[in-house]
Amino acid sequence: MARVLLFGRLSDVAGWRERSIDSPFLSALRITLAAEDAALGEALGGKGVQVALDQVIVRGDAPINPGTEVAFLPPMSGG
Amino acid sequence: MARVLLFGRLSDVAGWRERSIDSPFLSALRITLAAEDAALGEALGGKGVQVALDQVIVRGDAPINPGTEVAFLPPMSGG
Amino acid sequence: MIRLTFDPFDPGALLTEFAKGRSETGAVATFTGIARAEAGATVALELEAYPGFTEGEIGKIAAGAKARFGLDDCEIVHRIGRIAPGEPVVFVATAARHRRAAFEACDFLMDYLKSKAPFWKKEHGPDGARWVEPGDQDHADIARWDKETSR
Amino acid sequence: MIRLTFDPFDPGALLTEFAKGRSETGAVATFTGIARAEAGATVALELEAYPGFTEGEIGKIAAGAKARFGLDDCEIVHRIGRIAPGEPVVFVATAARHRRAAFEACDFLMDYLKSKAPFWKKEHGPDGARWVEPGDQDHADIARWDKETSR
Repeated sequence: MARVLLFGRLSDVAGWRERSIDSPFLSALRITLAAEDAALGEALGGKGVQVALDQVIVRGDAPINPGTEVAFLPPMSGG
Repeated sequence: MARVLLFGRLSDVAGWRERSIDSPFLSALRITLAAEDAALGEALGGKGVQVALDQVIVRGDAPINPGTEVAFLPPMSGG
Repeated sequence: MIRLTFDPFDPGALLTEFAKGRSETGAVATFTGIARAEAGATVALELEAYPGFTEGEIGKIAAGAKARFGLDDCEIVHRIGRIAPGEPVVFVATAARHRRAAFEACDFLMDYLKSKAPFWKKEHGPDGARWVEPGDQDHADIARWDKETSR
Repeated sequence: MIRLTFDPFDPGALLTEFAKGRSETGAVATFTGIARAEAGATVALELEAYPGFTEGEIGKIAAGAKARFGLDDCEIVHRIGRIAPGEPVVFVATAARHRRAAFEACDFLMDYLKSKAPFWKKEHGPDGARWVEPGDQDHADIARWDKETSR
């Protein structure tokens, strides 16, 4: 199981901030989330949305080990 | 009588900071001070030394009314 | 030192501690950002951070600024959560031997914090809430530091 | 507010008061200048002011800075008399709606205070005392503000 975290407007779109989801790859996780909630699926693929695995930004697909923290980060606004 | 004030290195040269001296003009006051202490006379005419009468910078000669504060200001160093 | 806090803080108390016991630092610059009321248009500000990640990213920039400007030290404290108008949002302090370095590093860190730091900002107004993205002025401010190596 | 003081002061306490109750100010910048020990080369600093005249001249520059940078407020506190290494010498705080104005005004005021303000400075070292005049860096710093109207 991976810990999936949503930040900023993404959690407003989804209606949740944190869930445990089982998925072997980031690409598969995106498909699972979009199948369940089309609006969230679109928001996750939106301009400037980045993904961090265990707090490290990754680009493209990546395997997700059990216990990994997967964070979807919309464009950062600064403080 | 005018209150004569010396600042910075000028008071080190003269050995005093404040004195009451009777003089009708700034030019006459300079002559009086230089006659009494040649080193001070030279220092007062040195580069960048300004004079303020009642806290207003003046250039050239000026009359000195009784009770006027005459300040000799060497180049200001900033804080 | 980099710290995120849900609680209000007093920038003066932070400066008192930061400036203490520095017999070779000649210069301490600080910046305090305060939430503006915008004449009632903003009821509150809400800032979300990603705990751990946000401090880590700010820490990288702070380390870069220490090296780039030759700082003795720097400190960043940032409010998160819900912030009322008039409350401090961010405090940055820099210490250096000379004032130019202290000023420039403080200015640089604020430009980064205001435009690129990992926060997500929501403004609560009388007609509801909206998520904020960095403005054009923030982009222009941060771009200054790419063009010049020092001023 | 412009104040000269023979007594040590805490820049943090000044910032606490200055930042209070500002719901439309967004930005407070401060600078604290601290006497450096210079690894023992400076035993103490001695600053002489011309009471009344010094505050008046600083006040004129502060009023100019308020207008030029559109400040909400500014405050300047300056130590005079004998100052030990590690003790604050000068504190400048500026308040504005936006951070660029607050930073630039603080920087501008410090350049003026360090190079042209009516003080006379003596450095007491292990081998005696000497009067100090503004250095080349101070002249270069103050000259920046004649060339530009804003950065």
